[in-house]
Amino acid sequence: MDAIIEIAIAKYNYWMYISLMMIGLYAIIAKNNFVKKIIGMNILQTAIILFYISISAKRGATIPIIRHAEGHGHEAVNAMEYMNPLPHVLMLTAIVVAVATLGVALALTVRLYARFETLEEDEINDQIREAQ
Amino acid sequence: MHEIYSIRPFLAVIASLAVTPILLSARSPNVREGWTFAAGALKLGIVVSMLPAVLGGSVFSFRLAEILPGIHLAFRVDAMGLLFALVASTLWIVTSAYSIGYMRGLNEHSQSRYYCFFAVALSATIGAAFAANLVTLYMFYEILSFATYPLVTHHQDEEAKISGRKYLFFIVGGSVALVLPAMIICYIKAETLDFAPQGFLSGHVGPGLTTVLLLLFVFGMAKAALMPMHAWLPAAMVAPTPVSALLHAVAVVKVGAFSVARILTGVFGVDLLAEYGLGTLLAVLASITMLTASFIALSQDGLKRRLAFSTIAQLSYILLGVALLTPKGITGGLVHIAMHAFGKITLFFCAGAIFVATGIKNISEMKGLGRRMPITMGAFFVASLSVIGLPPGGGFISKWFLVLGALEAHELVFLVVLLISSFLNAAYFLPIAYNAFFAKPENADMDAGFQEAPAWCVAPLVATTLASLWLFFNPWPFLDLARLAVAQVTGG
Amino acid sequence: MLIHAALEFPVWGDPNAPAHLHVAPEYLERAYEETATPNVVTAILADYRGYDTMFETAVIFSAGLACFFLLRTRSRKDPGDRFFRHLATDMVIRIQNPSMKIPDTPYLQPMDSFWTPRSTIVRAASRVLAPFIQLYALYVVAHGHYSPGGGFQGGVILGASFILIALSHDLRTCMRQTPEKLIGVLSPAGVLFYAGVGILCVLAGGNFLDYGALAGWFGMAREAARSLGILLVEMGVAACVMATMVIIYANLSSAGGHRQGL
Amino acid sequence: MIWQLDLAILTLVAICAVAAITVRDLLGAAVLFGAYSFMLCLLWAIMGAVDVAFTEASVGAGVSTVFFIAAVFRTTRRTKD
Amino acid sequence: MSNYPAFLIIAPLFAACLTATAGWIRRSLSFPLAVSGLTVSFLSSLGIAARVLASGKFQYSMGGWAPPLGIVLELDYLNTPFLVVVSGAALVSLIATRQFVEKEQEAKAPAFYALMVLAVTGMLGMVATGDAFNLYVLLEISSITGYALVASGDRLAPLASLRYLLLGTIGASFYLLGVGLLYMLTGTLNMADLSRLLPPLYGSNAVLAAFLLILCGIWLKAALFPLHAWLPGAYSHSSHASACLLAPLMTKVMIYVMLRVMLSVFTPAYIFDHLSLEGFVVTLASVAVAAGSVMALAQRNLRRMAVYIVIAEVGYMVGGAWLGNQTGITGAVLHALNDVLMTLCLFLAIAAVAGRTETLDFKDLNGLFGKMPFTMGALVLGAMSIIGVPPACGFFSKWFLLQGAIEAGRFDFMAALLFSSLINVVLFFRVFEYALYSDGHMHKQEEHGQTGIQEAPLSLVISLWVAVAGILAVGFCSGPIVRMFIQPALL
Repeated sequence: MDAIIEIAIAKYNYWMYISLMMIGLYAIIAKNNFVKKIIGMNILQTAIILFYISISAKRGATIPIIRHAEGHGHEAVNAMEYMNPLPHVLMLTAIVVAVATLGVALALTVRLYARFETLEEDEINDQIREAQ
Repeated sequence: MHEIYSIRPFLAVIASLAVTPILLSARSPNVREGWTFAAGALKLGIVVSMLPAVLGGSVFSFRLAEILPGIHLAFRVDAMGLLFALVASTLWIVTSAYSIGYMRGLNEHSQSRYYCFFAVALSATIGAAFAANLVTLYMFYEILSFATYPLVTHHQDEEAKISGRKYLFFIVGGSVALVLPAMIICYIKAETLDFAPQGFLSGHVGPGLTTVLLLLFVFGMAKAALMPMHAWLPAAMVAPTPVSALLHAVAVVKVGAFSVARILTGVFGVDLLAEYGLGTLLAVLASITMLTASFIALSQDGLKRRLAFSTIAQLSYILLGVALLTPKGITGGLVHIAMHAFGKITLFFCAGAIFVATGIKNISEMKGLGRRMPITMGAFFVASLSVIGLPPGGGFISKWFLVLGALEAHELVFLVVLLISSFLNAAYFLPIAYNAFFAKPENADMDAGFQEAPAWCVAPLVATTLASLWLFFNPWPFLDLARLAVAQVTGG
Repeated sequence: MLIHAALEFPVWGDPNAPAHLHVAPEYLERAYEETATPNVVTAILADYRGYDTMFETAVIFSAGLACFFLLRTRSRKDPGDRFFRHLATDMVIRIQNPSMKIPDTPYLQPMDSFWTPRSTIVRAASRVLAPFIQLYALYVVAHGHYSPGGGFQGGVILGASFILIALSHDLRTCMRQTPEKLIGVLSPAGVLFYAGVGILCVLAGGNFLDYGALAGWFGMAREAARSLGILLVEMGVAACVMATMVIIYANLSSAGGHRQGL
Repeated sequence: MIWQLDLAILTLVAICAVAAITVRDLLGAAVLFGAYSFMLCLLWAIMGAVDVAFTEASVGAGVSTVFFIAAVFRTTRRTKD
Repeated sequence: MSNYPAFLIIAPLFAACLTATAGWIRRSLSFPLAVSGLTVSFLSSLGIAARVLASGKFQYSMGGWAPPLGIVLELDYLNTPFLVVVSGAALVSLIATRQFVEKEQEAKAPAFYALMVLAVTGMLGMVATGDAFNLYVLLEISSITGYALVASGDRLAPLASLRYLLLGTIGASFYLLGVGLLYMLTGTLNMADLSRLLPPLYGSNAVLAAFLLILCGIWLKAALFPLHAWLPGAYSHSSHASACLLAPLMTKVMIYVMLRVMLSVFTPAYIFDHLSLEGFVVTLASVAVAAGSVMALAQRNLRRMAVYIVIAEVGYMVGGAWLGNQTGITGAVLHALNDVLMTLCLFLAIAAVAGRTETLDFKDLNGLFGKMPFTMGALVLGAMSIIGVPPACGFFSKWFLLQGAIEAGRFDFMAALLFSSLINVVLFFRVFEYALYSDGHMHKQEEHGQTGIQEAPLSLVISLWVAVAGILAVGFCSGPIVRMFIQPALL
């Protein structure tokens, strides 16, 4: 039991990203409204960001900005003192990609609304079926 | 065996293909047909130019491109291939002349397309004849299938549509579903697909697999029209008669029979087949087809349909000859390719000439026709003799060798089958000629006097008739080629 | 499945997890020496993985382009009435005839159809704030070497300042400050600038995006040249991101018409 | 890094996420999504990813939310779920 | 010049930006700019191919940073043929579809060109890159532009595009998560480095999860059968120009990515020895092939039919790659290359037909052989390749797939392939029948084909025949391609 609790606590970030991911996937698949789906999509993406940031965390480390700036440049930098910067970099990119996707998705939603006057998937399907 | 590396086989294949753009874009029919003849003459010239060397025992070969690792798109001209190519390219010229008469006589539509696909089909035929390996053979076989489709459906009516579907179903279905896997299995087992004179499979496969492969090949090559894969042939008779004549008496079906012969000898090898006793199996299949088709032919009233079933039966002669696995039998089978071609094409020419001149398609309406069209019906009679296998028709030579082959193999059953079948042939051909000349016409306007088909139609059929007769007296070079081929495949 | 896999993850925050042991320390230890940039994230972003970042900018650019492409309409068919405010009398004029030509006078100000009275305080405040936000954004861009920030953040903030104006005033005001043509050119220009810096490096004899190669031209140390290169590409990024944010906002909020925003 | 704070914010994040996809008003959903992004931004900051936090604040909580609101204004607030 | 690997990707990026800029300044410049960008890219891909042939594989380090730190372009035997084919096909389809773009998009044509070129940039980048995360970024570029391109079609296109976007984002997210797992376990993102560091971890569930996530993501993007839901709508409602660009390239590039992940990140040793998924995947692929074919059979519209053929073809490649032997993978690689050309030819022909007839329902195709002989001729040759008739290239890849299936003893896959070939015969000859038979015996007047011909625009017809020439050329050179590129790549 203790072991389980320990695992649960030691890795709660990972549990959290999995649950966020599931929330996002659920929203994309099960929600009927396209804006909701898009929100779900964003939640999915941020869940992955959470995962990456969790990777980069290091106990007892600080933010990855080298402290002793000018003058001490040749002093060896102890990597253990700093967080892992690479996932941060990757996630900057991922956030930007997410906002780009969001922009396109919302643009499509606006187009969709102009055409169907609704954002509910089932209503749109009905309209298509009626048109045929 | 002396091998000559030369581009000539490739040129022979490409000759008719190269003129297709000209055919398509030609402004006037005369230019178009002129080019057709030019290509035909060129092709025949190239083929004939290889004849002396091949008769001297040499082999021409040419490699075009490596299409699969270790497998080239390659041509190899040996006696067997040259025999077939010679038949096909000779008859193309004749058929072209006939086509002019037929197509103009009936004022058919889309003639450019017709000549164009005809040329493509011929290229594919020669390609199949000269193929050096299974993949090349398969490639030309498939090209031939698809090039013939527009010819079969030339009339573009409902009947042509249905026939076209049937044609595709059997031909393409057979080659894709049966031949392709068989080919790949061969490749996996033997790691080569180049035809060897005595086969390349021996030592790589057991009896069970050999049987399976054999069946896949002979049924998959549906152009050989072995029952039950024959159904496309009568259906394909909706095509214009020159198409039926050249393609369904010579090019297409003979490609089927030739391919099977080539596979039996070049892939399996005579010895392997004999070892597992598979020749008999094939011979039985061929015999069944032969007899059944002959009986069906008896009951057909449409002249072209009767000819079609006759073709099915005759193709099985070729297969039977090869399946006997004796030198005489194989010789007979191969010579039959040529002999039957000359005979059957004449018969088709006659059928077309009758149709052009009078519009008659059915045998029952042909009574007394001999008085109106004596040349045509005379030619019909002589060609029937050849196909039945009676002297002075060229067909006698090949049947003679088949009978000898059956005796040589001590298979009296097949001898009997051959004789019955010949009798049936006589039974369904001779009455036509008899009725044409001696029966009273049912209505008076049959006696309208001399009314032959156009000269463009008659001249070719006379030519092929004479060729048929001439081949009886002098079967050179076909017999020599066949003997040479047999010597190569049996290692004798 | 994911949970199952998670059981084998290294414990969270473990400094000895493999992720921290392979490449990351090298970045941390070498970044400052090689690029003279204390903010390792910026150094990696714009230099070590600059190729990534260039495409990230291209993603933003393509998103802007996509929004423009999807939504922008130039069709003159108006939904109907147009509203104008007569500035002298503060009266609202509604014009129903769409074909009627409106004289371009300074007295008539076009208005949105779902016009709501706006708070003067908000308008004034955002008017005043906007330049400061923009200044701050430029600082963020330029100071990305030393503190959190860089091209993206700066660009977004810069874009946000224009969006703020669009929100507090209206879209037309915003579009007057940033004409569509300008931002339309600026957005690809940012990417071009980035890629151009890369090509300069090629011309200077290095690999693509190898800022160190520029050292010879500018007569400075390699690290300094790298630092400069980072700054240059961050500027490209900022320009692209700023323009794209405005494009996306303008098209989204007006459904492509650019007539009236929120 | 204080793990209690971390855990608390994570819980808030999850709550915001669930709320954003369940609330029956798209404008509300958009605003809740903004809140969600802001919580994440805090979370990143706590976890030491300052650059990411900065970006998330400006992009996620700022611009994304504005985009959402703009889109919802241009379309409809109505939703069935 | 040792920098042409960079120009391969930078040239189209540059060109896209310039095209978009030109849209605001001088519209007439935008198309030449786009074409020149892709031309430079195509030429550099040829340069790369020459260099790979001459001296083997090489790397190009972006920013001059050595692999684990920086991003490298890996140019080896596997991806050079893809680079050549992808850039060539993109160039052809860009030139071919100009008329459509100018007509349909009017003022927004420059933006459309820019999007097309950007999409190609993304694809080329994905093929060339040697970095797992970089691949994600490039994937997103081609996806985002792809969504926009897809949305530019008929009235249902935005809906199809939005569905594509949602599913595509799930796919990309899965891929990203998988890469994250790999990073967590190894600490690197470089593919070569990953394959070096992974073997000790092969037993781990996390590696398995990473593999499966990446694979699912790729399959979603590649539209493997149960995950194909986005594809039919996206490619049948989009404008012809975008269908001609995306349909040939997108799924094939994703297949390449799958092969890359299978061969270069994980190893065949891991996939086939440690996991025993191949049975399941090949069965899935067989089902995909059969289902794609059957669904294509149910369509009454040329374009929708072609779309389902694409789905079946994806099954071919996935199945081949998972047969677990050299031959199968060779077949998959070759088929991916061939399929680019075949699908390009097919969709260009469809676009050409649609440009004249407006509708693509079978019943409206009557008499097309008479009306547009060159287009239909090209369609016939493309169809021959898809059916698998030698010497068109489709035959040879099918050959390897079948051979691989037999060697692996997967007769279900073999049966599916043969079944699909036969269905393809039915599919295409049904079309040809409609096109051959005209209602009112028009052909009587069209004797010798002078009157009534209304062929597609010249640029389109020429491009179409360039694609056909490609099909035949690749067919004739299958042997050297396999020997010089694919076999060394699999060693």
